[in-house]
Amino acid sequence: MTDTTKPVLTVDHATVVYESDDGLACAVNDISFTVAPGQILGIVGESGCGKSTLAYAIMHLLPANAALVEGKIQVQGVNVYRLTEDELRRFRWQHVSMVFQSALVTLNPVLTVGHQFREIFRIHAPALSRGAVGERIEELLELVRIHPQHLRSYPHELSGGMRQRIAIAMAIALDPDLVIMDEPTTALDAVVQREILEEIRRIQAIKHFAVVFISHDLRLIRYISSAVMVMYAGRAVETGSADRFLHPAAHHPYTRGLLDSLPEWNVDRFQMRGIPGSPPDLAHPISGCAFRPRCPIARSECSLAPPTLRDVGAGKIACIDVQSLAKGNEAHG
Amino acid sequence: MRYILNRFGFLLISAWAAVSINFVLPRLMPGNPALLMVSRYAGELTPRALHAIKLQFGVTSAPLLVQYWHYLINLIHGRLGVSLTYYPVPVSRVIASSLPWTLGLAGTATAIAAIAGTWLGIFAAWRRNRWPDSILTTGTTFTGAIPHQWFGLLLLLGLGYGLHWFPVAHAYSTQMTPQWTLAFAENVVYHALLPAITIVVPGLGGWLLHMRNNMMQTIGDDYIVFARAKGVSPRGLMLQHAARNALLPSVTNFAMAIGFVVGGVLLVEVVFSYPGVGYQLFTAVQNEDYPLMQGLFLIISLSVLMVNFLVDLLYAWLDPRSRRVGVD
Amino acid sequence: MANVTHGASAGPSAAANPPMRHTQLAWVRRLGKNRKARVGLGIFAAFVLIAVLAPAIARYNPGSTNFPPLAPPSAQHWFGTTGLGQDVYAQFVWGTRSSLLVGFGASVISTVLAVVIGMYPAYRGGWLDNVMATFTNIFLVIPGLPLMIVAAAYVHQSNTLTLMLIIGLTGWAGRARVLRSQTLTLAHREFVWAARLTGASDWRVLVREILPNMLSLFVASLMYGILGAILAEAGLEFLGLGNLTQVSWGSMLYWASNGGAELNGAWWWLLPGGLAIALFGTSLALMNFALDEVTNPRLRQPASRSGERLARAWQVMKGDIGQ
Amino acid sequence: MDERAELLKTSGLTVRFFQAQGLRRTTVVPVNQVSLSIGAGEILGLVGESGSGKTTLGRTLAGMIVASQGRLWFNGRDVTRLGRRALRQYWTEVQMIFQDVYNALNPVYTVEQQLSFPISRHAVGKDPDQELERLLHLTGLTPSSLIRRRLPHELSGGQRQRVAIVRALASRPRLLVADEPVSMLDVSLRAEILQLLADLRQALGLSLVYITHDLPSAIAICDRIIVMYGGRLIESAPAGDLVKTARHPYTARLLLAATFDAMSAESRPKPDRQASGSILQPSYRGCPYAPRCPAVTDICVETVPDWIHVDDGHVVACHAVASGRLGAGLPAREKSPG
Repeated sequence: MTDTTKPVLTVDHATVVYESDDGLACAVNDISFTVAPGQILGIVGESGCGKSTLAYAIMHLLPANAALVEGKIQVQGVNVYRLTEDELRRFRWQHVSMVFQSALVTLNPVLTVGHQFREIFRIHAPALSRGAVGERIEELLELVRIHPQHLRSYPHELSGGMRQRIAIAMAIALDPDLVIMDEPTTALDAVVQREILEEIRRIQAIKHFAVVFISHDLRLIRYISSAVMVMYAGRAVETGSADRFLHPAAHHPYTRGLLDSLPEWNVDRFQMRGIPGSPPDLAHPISGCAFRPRCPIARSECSLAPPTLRDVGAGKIACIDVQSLAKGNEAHG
Repeated sequence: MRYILNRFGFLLISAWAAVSINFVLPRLMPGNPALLMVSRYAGELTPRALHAIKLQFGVTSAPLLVQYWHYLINLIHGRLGVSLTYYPVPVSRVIASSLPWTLGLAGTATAIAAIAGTWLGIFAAWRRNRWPDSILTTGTTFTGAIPHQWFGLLLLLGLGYGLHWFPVAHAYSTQMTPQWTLAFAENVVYHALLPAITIVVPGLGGWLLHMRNNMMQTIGDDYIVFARAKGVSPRGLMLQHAARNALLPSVTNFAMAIGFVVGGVLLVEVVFSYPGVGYQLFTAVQNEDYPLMQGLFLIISLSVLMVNFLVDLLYAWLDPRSRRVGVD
Repeated sequence: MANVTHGASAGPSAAANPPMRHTQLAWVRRLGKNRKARVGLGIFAAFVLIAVLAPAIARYNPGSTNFPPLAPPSAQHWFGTTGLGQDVYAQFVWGTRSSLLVGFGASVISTVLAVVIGMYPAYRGGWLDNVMATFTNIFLVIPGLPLMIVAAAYVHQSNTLTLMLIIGLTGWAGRARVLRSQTLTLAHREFVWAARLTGASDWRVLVREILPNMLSLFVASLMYGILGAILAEAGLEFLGLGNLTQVSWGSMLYWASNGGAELNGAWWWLLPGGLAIALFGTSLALMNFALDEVTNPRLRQPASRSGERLARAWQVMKGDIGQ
Repeated sequence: MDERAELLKTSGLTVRFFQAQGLRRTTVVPVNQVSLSIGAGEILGLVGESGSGKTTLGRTLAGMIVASQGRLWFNGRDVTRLGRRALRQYWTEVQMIFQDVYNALNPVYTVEQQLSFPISRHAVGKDPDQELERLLHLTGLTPSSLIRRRLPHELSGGQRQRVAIVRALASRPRLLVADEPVSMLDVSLRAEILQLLADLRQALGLSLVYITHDLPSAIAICDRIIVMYGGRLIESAPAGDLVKTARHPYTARLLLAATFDAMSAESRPKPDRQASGSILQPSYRGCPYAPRCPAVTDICVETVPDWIHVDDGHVVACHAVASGRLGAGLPAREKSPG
C-alpha cells in the first residue's frame, strides 16, 4: 500500500511570512527536509522560532495573515497547495492529521466528545453505518485507553491527559500516513506528559504512521524521535539522527546551548545552565546568522550572510565554522 | 438545581424591588402629585374610592410601614386599585384586556428581530470584510439608532396615509368583533404588520452586530482551526461549531436587549394607537391616572423579569460549562 | 507620588501622566486610521458644531409662529414650516443644542454611577460586590423606559435638569455590568496583584493600574450613554413627559405627531428630528464599532487569504535585508 | 542539617473554594491541612502537578487568599486574621513572582513607570533613581537606560520576569514566593532566571518559595523540597536526599518522569480514568494519591496517612512506607541523562 521508499512528507525550500502590527515577519525561512514512512522527525526550537508555523504550513492551515510565499510542500507526493479547498478538505486528516498543543482549546466546548469524534467519519466516510462508526471509535479509544463512556462527556469534564489521548485517537482515526504533533504534551504535567509520550510511541509502533513531533524541549525530542531538526529564527541550524543528540557529537552553538540548558545530573544535584541573551525578534531580523548576538564563537564574518546547512559526520550544521566545530568535538573526545 | 433556585431567588428579589419602587416613587416625589390628583377627582369619585386612592398613594396619616404592609397585601390579592380613566373599572381588568395584545405584538416582533438579526450576523461574519458584510454592518448601524416612534410615523405617512396600503390604527377593524375566526385573525395580522415592522427594523441591528462580533471572536478560537483540519466544511464550521458558541453571549445579552425592546414597543403602540399596555400607559400618563400607571408599570416589569428568568434557565441548559468559582 | 528626577525625557511630569505618551495606547492611533471612526467622528463633530453655533446659524427664532403654516422646504424656510407656522430649520438647530445637552449630561451622570457601582465593588470583592452586583442586575432587568415614564409622570413638567437626572439615574445598569465584568478580569491579573502587594492603596490600584487598561471600554460606555440618553429623551418627549416648552429633537417629533404631520403628508416636519437622532446615533455607533475593531484584533481578521499580497511584500523585504 | 531561624510557619492551613458548575454547586479543598515552615534565607521547593494546590498554597502564604482554617505565622506574628490595613503591610513583606510573564506587568507603563511607585515608596532615605539603577543591574537588566524606557511588549519574556523581580525586590521583602516563574519561558532562559533567584538569596538574605511542577529545576536550586498532591503535603526532604531516597510513590514517579529512565511496571501509576477533582472534595477521606497509586491498599482510601520520620529532615505521609511495604532508595537509577 504505502511505498516504503518514497517520503511521506517533502518540504522543499519552504518560506512562510506573516503580517502583524509590527510589520512583516518571516517565520519559516527556506526550510527543506523529508520524512520517510514510519519515521519520527523531531523539530526543536525556542518559542517564536517558527516551528509551529511550519506545522500549520504543512497542514495548509495557516491563518489568514500568513502565507507560504516560496517553496513547496508535498504530502505523499501531493502538493497540498495545489489542491482546491474541497480536495484539501478531503485530503487532510485522511493523509495528514494533527495533534495540537492543548486539547482543551481544540475541542469545541459545547459539543460532546462523541459528537466531535463521529464528525470525522461523517465527513470522510459517509458510507459507514452508525454502528460501524461506533465500533471503530471504540477500537480507537481502546488504543488510547479511554473508556467509551467518555464519548458522552464535554471536553471540560475530562482531565488534560484524557483530552490529549482523545485528540490522539482522533488524529489516527483515518489511519493517516503522517501525524503532525505540535507541542502535544507542553500543557501537561511532567508525569502525564511522560505517559502521553509513551502512549504515542506505543501506538506509533502499532500503526507505523510517520510523525513530525514539535517541541521546545530537547529532552522529549530525543526521547521520541529518530531524526531531529533544530530551528532558530525560522531557519534550520542543525539536522541529524537522534543519536547525535544523545551522545557526544559536533553541534551548532545554539544546539550546544540547548543541550546545556537541560537539567543535568551531577553528584547529587541537577544542574542547569542557559543561553545568555534573548530569543530573536522575527519582525526585526538582523543580517547574517541570527544566532550571532548570543553565540559564544561569533566572529565579524557571521554578519555577512546566513550560513547554510553543511555536512558534518552524520548530520548537517549551518554555521560558518563547521570545520572547527567538528574538530573541537574530536578534541573533546 | 441550585442554579434554578438561585435564579428563582433573584426573580423574587427583583420582583420585590419592582414592587417597592412602585410604592416608593409617588411618596418620594416633590409636591405630592397624588394629592393633586385626589383633589381633582374629589367630586367625581365615591368617598370610598377616594379613600382607597388616598391609601394607595400615601395621602394618609398612617405610618409608612403600615402603608407598605397594606400595599403588599392588596398586591397579593391582585387588587391594583381602580382606574380613573375608565372609572369604575379596576386596573387589573384594564391590564388583562391590553396585555395579550402587547405580548402578541412584542413577542412575535422580537422573535423575528432576534432570529433574523442573528442569522444575518452569522452571514456577515462568514462574508466578513467583503461587501455583504459592509452593507449589513453599516446599514444596521444606522437602523439601530432610529427612534421607534419616528420610524413608525414615517411608515404611517408613507404606507398608511400616503399609499393606503395598511391600516393606520388599532389592532383590528372597528366594525369587527373579536372572535375565533380566520377572517378576524387575518384582520389582526394585517393591523399588526406595520407596528411589527416598526419594532423589527430598528431592533435588527443590535442582534446582527452582536452576533457578528461574537462569531468573529469565536472564529479565531483554536477549536475552529481543529474542526477545519478535520475536514468540516465552511458551512459546518459556521453553523455547527462557531454559531453555537457565539450564540451564548447573545443569550446573556437578552437582559440588556429586552429593556430596549419594551421601550420600543411602548412607543410603537402609541404611534399606532395599538390597544396594548404601552398605549394604556400613555393614556394613563395623559389623564394623570396614577393607579393605572402604577399597575401597568408593575405588570410590565414583572413580565420582563419572568422572561429574563426563563432566558437564564435557557442559558444554563445551552452552556454545559457555565460555572462560577469563589472562596467559600 | 513618583519622584524620579533625572534625564530630560522622563521628568516628573511624564511620570505623572504616562499613558498617552506611549505606544501601548496604539489603539488611539489606529483609531485615527480607521474609516468608520473618521466618518463617525465627522458626523459627531458636525452636530456638536451645530449645537455650539446655534444662535449664529438658526436664522429664526424657533418658537416664532409668524410664518405660513405647513409650508414645504423653500429658500426662506430650508426645512419648511410646522403646522403652527414655526421654522423647522430653526427648531432643528436649537433642538440639536438641547438634545445634545441632555444626552451628554445624562450620560455623564449614568457613567459616573456605572463606574462607582460597577467598578469599585468589583475590585473590592466580598459582600459589597455581591450586594452591588445584585443591585445592578435588578436595575438591569427592570425595564428602563416604563420606569422613566412613571418617574417623569410624577415629576410633572420636567425641565432639562430633571430630564437629565431621570434618564441618568435609571440608565446606568447595563454599562455598570460591562464595566464590572471587565474590572473583575483585570482585578485578578498578575500586574494588579503585584501592585497591591507593593502596598499601593485601593484607589491607586483602581485608578492607576486598572482604569488605564479599560479606557476604551470607558469611552464606549460614555458613548452608549449618550445614545441611550438621546433615545430616552426622545421617547419621553414623544409621550409628552419632557420639557415641551423647549424645542428638542424629541419634542419636534411630539409636535409633528400631535399636529398630524403624518396625516397631512408634511414629511419635512417629521423628517429632521428623527433623522438627526438616527444620524447622531449612527456616528456614535460607528465610533464604537471602530473602537471595537482597533482594540480587538479578532474583529480585523479577513475572510480570505492574502497570499499573493504577502508574497509580493516578501520579495520587497528580501531585497531590503539583502538575503 | 542547618539551623535557620524560622521565618514563616503554618499549621493546619486549609483553603476551601466553592464551585458552581452547571446546576450543581460543589466545594473543593485545594489546600488541605498544610503545616510547614520556612527558615530565614532558605529556598523551599513546592512541587506538584496542576491541581495539586501548590499555586493556591503559594498565594495563601503571600496573603492573597485568606485561609478558611488554620494558622499562618510570619516572623512570629499571626497573620491569619489580619485586618485590611495590617494585611497590606504584610503584603509588602512577602512578594510574589508570577508564572504568566505576559500579564505580570501593566501593559500601559514603561519599565521605569512600573517601578517608580514601589521604589519611591520603599526606598526611604535613598535616591529612588539610584535605587532603581542598582536593582536593574542586580537583576541583569542592562543597558538600564534602554530598558527603563521600554514598554512590556517590547521586552522578551525573560526580561519581563526580571522586571517583575525588581518590582518585588523594591519593597524589600523577607520572603519571595515564585509561582512557576520560568515555566512560560524558553528552556534556554530558565536557568538564568532561576540562578538569579538563587543568587538573590545570597545577596539579600531572602527566603524563597519556589513553586513548580518541574522537579529537576527544584532540585537544582532548592535547599528543601516539599511534594504536594491533591491539596496535601506528602513528602518533605532536603533536595539532595529526595533524589537518592524518595519514599512516596508519587515522588518516585515524578523523578522517573523527569529523568526519562525506563519505567518499571510496579511504579507505573494507573492512568487518570476519571475527571480529576474528586480527591479535592471535602468528603474524600483517604490518601489523595490512592486512586492512582500502584501500591494502594484498603487503608489508603480510608484514612489520610500520618507523617513518618524516615531520615534527618525527611518525612513522608504514606501507608505503604509506614507498613514497610515500600523501602527506601526507590527507584533504581540506571543511567544519567545528558
